[in-house]
Amino acid sequence: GLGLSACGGSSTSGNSSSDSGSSSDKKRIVYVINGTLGDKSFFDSGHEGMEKIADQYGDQYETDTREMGYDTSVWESTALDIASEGWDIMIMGTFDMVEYADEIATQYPDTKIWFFDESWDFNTYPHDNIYGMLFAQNQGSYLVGMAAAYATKTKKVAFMGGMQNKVLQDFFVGYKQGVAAVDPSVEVVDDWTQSFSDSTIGHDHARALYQQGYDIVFSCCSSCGLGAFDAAVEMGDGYYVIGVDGNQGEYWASQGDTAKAAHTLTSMQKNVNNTFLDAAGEELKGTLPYGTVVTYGLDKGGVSYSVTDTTKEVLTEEQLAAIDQAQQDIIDGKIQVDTTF
Amino acid sequence: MSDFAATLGGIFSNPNFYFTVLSTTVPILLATLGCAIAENAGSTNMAEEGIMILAAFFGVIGAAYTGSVWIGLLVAVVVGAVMGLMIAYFALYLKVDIILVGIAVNLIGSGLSAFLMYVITGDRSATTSLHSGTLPTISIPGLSDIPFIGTIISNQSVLAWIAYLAIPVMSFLLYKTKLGLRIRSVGENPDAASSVGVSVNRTKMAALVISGILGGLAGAYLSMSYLPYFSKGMSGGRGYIALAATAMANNTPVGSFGTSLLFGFFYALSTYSSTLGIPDQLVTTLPYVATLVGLVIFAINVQRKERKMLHESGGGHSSKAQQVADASEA
Amino acid sequence: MSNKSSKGIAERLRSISVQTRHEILRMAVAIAIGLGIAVVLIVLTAKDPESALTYFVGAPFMSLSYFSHMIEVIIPLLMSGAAVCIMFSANQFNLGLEGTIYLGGLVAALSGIYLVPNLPVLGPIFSILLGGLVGFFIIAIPALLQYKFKANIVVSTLMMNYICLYVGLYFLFDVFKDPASSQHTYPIGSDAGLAVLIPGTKIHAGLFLAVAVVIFAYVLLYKTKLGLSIRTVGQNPKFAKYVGLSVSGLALVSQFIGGVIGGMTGAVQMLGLYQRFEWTSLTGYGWDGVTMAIFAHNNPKYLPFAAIFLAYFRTGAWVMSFKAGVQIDLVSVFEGVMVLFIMAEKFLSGTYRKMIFADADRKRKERNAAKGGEAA
Amino acid sequence: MANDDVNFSTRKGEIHAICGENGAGKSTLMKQLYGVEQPNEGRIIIKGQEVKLTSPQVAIANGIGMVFQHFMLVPSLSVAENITLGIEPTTGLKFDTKKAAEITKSVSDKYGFDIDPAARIRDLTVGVKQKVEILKALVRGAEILILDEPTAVLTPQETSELFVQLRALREAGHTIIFISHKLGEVKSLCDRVTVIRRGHTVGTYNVKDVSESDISRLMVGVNVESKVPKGKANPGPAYLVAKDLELFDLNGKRVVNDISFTVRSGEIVGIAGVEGNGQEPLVNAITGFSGGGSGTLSMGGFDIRSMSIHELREKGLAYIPEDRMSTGASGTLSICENMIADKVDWKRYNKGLLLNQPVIKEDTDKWIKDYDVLCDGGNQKVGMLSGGNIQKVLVARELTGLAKLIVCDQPTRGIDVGATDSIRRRLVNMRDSGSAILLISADLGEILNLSDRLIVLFEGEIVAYFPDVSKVTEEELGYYMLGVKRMSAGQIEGAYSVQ
Ligand SMILES: Nc1ncnc2c1ncn2[C@@H]1O[C@H](COP(=O)(O)OP(=O)(O)OP(=O)(O)O)[C@@H](O)[C@H]1O
Ligand SMILES: Nc1ncnc2c1ncn2[C@@H]1O[C@H](COP(=O)(O)OP(=O)(O)OP(=O)(O)O)[C@@H](O)[C@H]1O
Ligand SMILES: [Mg+2]
Ligand SMILES: [Mg+2]
Repeated sequence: GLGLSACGGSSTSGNSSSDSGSSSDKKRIVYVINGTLGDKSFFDSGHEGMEKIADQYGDQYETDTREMGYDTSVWESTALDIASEGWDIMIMGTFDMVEYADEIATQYPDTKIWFFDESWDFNTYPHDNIYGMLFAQNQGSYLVGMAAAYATKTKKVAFMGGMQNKVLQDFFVGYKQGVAAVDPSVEVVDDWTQSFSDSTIGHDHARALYQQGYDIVFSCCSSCGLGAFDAAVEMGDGYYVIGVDGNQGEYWASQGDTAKAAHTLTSMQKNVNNTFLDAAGEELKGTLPYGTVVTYGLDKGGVSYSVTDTTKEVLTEEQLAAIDQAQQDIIDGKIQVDTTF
Repeated sequence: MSDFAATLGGIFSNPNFYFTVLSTTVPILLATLGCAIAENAGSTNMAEEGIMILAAFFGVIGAAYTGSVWIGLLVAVVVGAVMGLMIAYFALYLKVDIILVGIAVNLIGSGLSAFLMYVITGDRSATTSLHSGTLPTISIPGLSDIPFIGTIISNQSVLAWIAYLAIPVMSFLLYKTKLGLRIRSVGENPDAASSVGVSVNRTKMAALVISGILGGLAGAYLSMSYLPYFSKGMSGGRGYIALAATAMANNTPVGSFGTSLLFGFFYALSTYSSTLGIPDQLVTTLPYVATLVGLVIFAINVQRKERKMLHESGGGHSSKAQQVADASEA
Repeated sequence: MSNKSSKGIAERLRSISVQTRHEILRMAVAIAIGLGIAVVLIVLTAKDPESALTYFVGAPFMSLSYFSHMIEVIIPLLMSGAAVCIMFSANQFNLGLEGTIYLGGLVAALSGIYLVPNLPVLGPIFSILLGGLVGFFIIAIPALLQYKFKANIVVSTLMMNYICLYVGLYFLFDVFKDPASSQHTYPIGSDAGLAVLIPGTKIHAGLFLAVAVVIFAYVLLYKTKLGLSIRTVGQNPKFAKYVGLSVSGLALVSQFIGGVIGGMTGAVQMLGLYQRFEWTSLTGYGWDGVTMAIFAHNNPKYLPFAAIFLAYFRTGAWVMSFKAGVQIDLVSVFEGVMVLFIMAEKFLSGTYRKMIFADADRKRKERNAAKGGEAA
Repeated sequence: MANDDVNFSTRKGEIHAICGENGAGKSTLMKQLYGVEQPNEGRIIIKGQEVKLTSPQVAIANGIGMVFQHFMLVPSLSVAENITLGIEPTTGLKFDTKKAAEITKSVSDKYGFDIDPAARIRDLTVGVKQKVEILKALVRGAEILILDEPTAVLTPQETSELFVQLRALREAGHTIIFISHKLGEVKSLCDRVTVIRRGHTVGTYNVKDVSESDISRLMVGVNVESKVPKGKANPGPAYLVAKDLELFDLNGKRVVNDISFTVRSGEIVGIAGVEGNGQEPLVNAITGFSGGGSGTLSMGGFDIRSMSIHELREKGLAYIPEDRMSTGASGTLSICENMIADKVDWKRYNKGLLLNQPVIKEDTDKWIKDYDVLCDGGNQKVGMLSGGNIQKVLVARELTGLAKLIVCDQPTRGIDVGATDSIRRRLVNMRDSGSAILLISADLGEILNLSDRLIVLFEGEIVAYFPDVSKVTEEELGYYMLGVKRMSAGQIEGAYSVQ
């Protein structure tokens, strides 16, 4: 296994304390991305959160965002190196980073880590400087699944994921359950593109789904999934994409791309930005519950489904009301949504 | 099993499927024609991948900043031509092995396009913030109304028509024109060509520039037709596929059409078959396996033909193919 | 003997052939051009060009962890470089290393999870050998297709890479995934990984193997009859057949060896740097091997220089990317440009001619001077 | 430097020979005249005007045409396409096939060449290809025609036909520069001769005023005896046995038809014949390059066709191939590596798992000395050597192996007189020390000089057999080679001599 000497750690952590001492009383917080920005998805959303923190608590926080790229072999070194700069808080996430966060938490007990998008296992990695943030994408997916079931004319809807990782399967099980809740006769197919980056592949898979009669595609594969919007526009009336992570309908509208906005039924929003902002607020109050995992579901606004003009056009008010009712039922625990976590 | 067969039957009786086959074939066809013409001049152009990605990127930038996709198309073509020139310069004048030039250009292409995308647009994965637009699609009134066929060929991009038109054009160029004659003679026996004052380098350069232009068109198709934006790594290995398709097509334009269509067919099938119940990862290998199998079948055929040729050429100068054949028969 | 050693440096420099001196000059200018382009791009695009440049050019000497990162990077470069050198020496443009590395890594991980999780030293060695075996089987497919049917090796290996990736993804997701994980296998056993050599760094025992592989490749190619035969085949297959060598057989052997080293490269990388197998795309080390072989002119002797060089600037670009926010994609532009210029036979050929004339001139003068001296 | 201070001039309407040893720089000089290579200094003057021949185009524009030592034709294209390549007639965008054929036809008619413009080059015989080459130059208006060893690949008949045409061209006012190693041809065809030695001109002479031996003396500086002395053979048992041998090409066409002969240890058996009459498939079969066929083919009692080249060589096969540059040597490997390429398995050259480099070096150095290879040392790349020296390296390698059976295919083609002489002497020595030697050569003088017994091949069959070569004349041989005469089966039977 891997072991790290105390000497490397101690000398750098010595540095860090002097660093943080000199730079006034602001808390230094860094968002470490194991990938790059520009995914129009949760990395970007997190970055937005950092900007919100800087906006709202600019006098109390000093923020930075670091991208580690997609070469997995450098993530550990990079994360440790960033940790050695002596941050008060590091935000990082996904299953890939669990073991590295564990190392950092051990080596730099003064640094706090907010760990998102994976359920931190405090039994295996007991750290009191870690705060776990989990998004209940299954809950949000349940709601957009309902929307899909209402909107489909063909009684066939699709889920398009990149690869079958745990988070995406969590999306899928929620989505499937949501569809079935409205109409069990609606067929749900899952399609895995094997890519998170190539938009042409997303485009081709989505188009194939549409052409086979699946008129709603829940596109969950980062940049690859962008292609689905183009496919829907190409196909014309009656074909819709359900966006993910951000409010993609709104995004297209803001870009002036009305065609794509008009083909975006709704989006399963994963509000990483707000979650970061909330956590930053609680941190200041000293109420952030380190040592626990908090699930940001529909109740905390961690996930939500978006309602745009298109949504209102396609779905009736009763249907929207039914979705809202389901949302309340999930929050109240009356509906249990399947999960892979 | 019958379920599987029914699904498959459903796919094959769907005219939209063939529409997809034709449209996914386009960039591969263009790149394959590009590889083929270079190969005819005796230069293996492994750089279509890099040319395509750079042309796709600069085309979008050109289109976005001038507001005209047509100018974008022109930029893509010019970028392709310039890359062709650059490859020619390094391979012919500075004497770099042309396969290595290809590898280098592909490295530069993928790196530079991603790098500049961020620098110029601030986007990291796709230039969705630019409004570069798409080239128009064409529907020929009479044809579009034919039931099955109409669906397949109507609404194909203007570039798709150009690509399919490029097949006879390239055939004409190679077999009926002065330049074509020179290209083939330079590819087959450069010494012979140069001994009668045909500049080998200039002829190869012309072939490589044409090859680059075709790669540029392929790139333009990706970012200004297939999708309305540039996305990182969107060439997706099509340049390598093109190389395979060329090898299988024996470097003829018509053959290139057949082999790129083969890939397009299996690729389209792989995007369709989420409903087939085969693991998606394995389905994704379909086009590559098909290409590999096609390559082997082609190679077996060539082997057979070569045997014949070997006899025909008798005791004269042995061609390169023959030497190789001799050598590996040990 | 003593005479020789007492020669001055200038003298010794002059005794290097003009060809070698020109080669060195060309290499230096190629590097300068590559660096020049990189520097221009950095200066034009970085928010803080000064610190970006400092990281790019000096990172490996700025901290132990950066230095050790450089060593980490060197390991796969050396191994895949050696594999490609051997295959290219037989003139086999086999580009299938990517696939062997990917599946070699997967199988080594599986071995570390299920077969030898708790066997120190021998366990990792076994896993690496198993990775090599997998590399062998993968390369054997295109190699045999070429052997039997003359299927174009460049093309078939490119296709094989994709096939390996997706087959690997199938096993990762549908067969061996740890359900509790995201897209990973179970972790390898506590003794299944490669030991860290220098505490506080990630430099692992794979370094020894990498160096051994390079030495092996050099000795094989230049000191054994198999190597001579492989190179003979690579230089002129017709001649090789004529002197009784089995041309296609040796082409096969060279690719088999390359494939085995490729598989081992993946295994070493996996067991040295990862706890679980989690690669969802090809690693790029196979293409790196090609770049390395190009820089080393297919002679493993030069691999260490090439590896240090590449690793040095990759480390710089890596640090620059997360410290100064300059896109790491820059590095492939830099490398591509250098491949072009380093391989450019005719690059600076004018200077070469001048150097030859100057050399002849100098020799003549020396001769005249010697004559004059004798006369006096 | 290939050429250093060469001076020569030609007159209009003459055939001017250039003679010199291999590597003397003849081809290089001609390439400079044709603009393929540029001289570092010096002047080229045509019709009193200094010209800079920077490329073939410029040379062509100045009325120079060249037929290269190796044909410069594109096999898959037609005659007309080859001839008009570079000056293609077009209509609009199209290459005008009809016009190209017309151009070809008119020029070939004008000079009395009979050629089908539509034929594919790859279907033509060597002689016709040669004509296409000359036509190519004439179509471009060549007044000065350079022919680099044009007769090397021609049959005697084709050669004399060529000479008729060359003389006609001379009458028409063309100047012809003719390069040849065959001094008889120079004597019979040329008006003047320029001799080059090691990149210098020795002088220009009227052919009438010099004898063949004069020229050869001028070329090498010493007078070389043209015949190698050799005693009577003392043959042992048959080492190479071919009985009822039939060979087919890949399409099943019979190319060697039921031949039987032997080569015994300690003798040289010559095979005469016009190129393309079965020598190549025969050599390929004996040396293991191609299998198949029927009948017996054995070496030292082992069936050749069941053995790989490697095994054949282990059993004592040595082979001097016709094509030294691409088959016989590897230009990018060093002399050492070329020398031991067939001997890498020898214990002597291996120490444990590694090659024994000091021993390899030592042996190579010795062979370089023995065979008089002009080089910078064993580590020099073979490609840097001149053609003759490459041949010496090759011969050294082959003759220092076991060499129980030596198959020599054109062992001295294109080699200078000195090297030729030394190679022939070595072959005789090898014979005397017990090797069985099969000699295939287009050089009848060589065949008659070296062979102890002689076979003539015509259309894949043995048409003549001479148990005693000393009584055979070139003339007589010619009749059999051309199929004019043929011996009876009984006479030919002697070729298969087991004792
Ligand atoms: N590129 C080169 N640069 C420098 N010297 C060369 C080059 N090529 C050949 N030489 C040298 O020039 C000399 C003449 O070689 P060349 O091949 O002309 O011999 P040749 O006259 O054809 O002899 P041969 O009859 O043996 O073929 C050789 O000694 C060779 O080493
Ligand atoms: N620029 C150069 N500098 C030095 N050597 C050269 C140069 N160009 C050619 N040579 C070498 O000089 C030699 C001249 O050979 P050339 O072909 O002219 O000989 P040749 O007299 O025609 O012999 P052959 O009778 O074998 O055809 C060649 O071997 C070539 O390698
Ligand atoms: Mg020569
Ligand atoms: Mg010559």
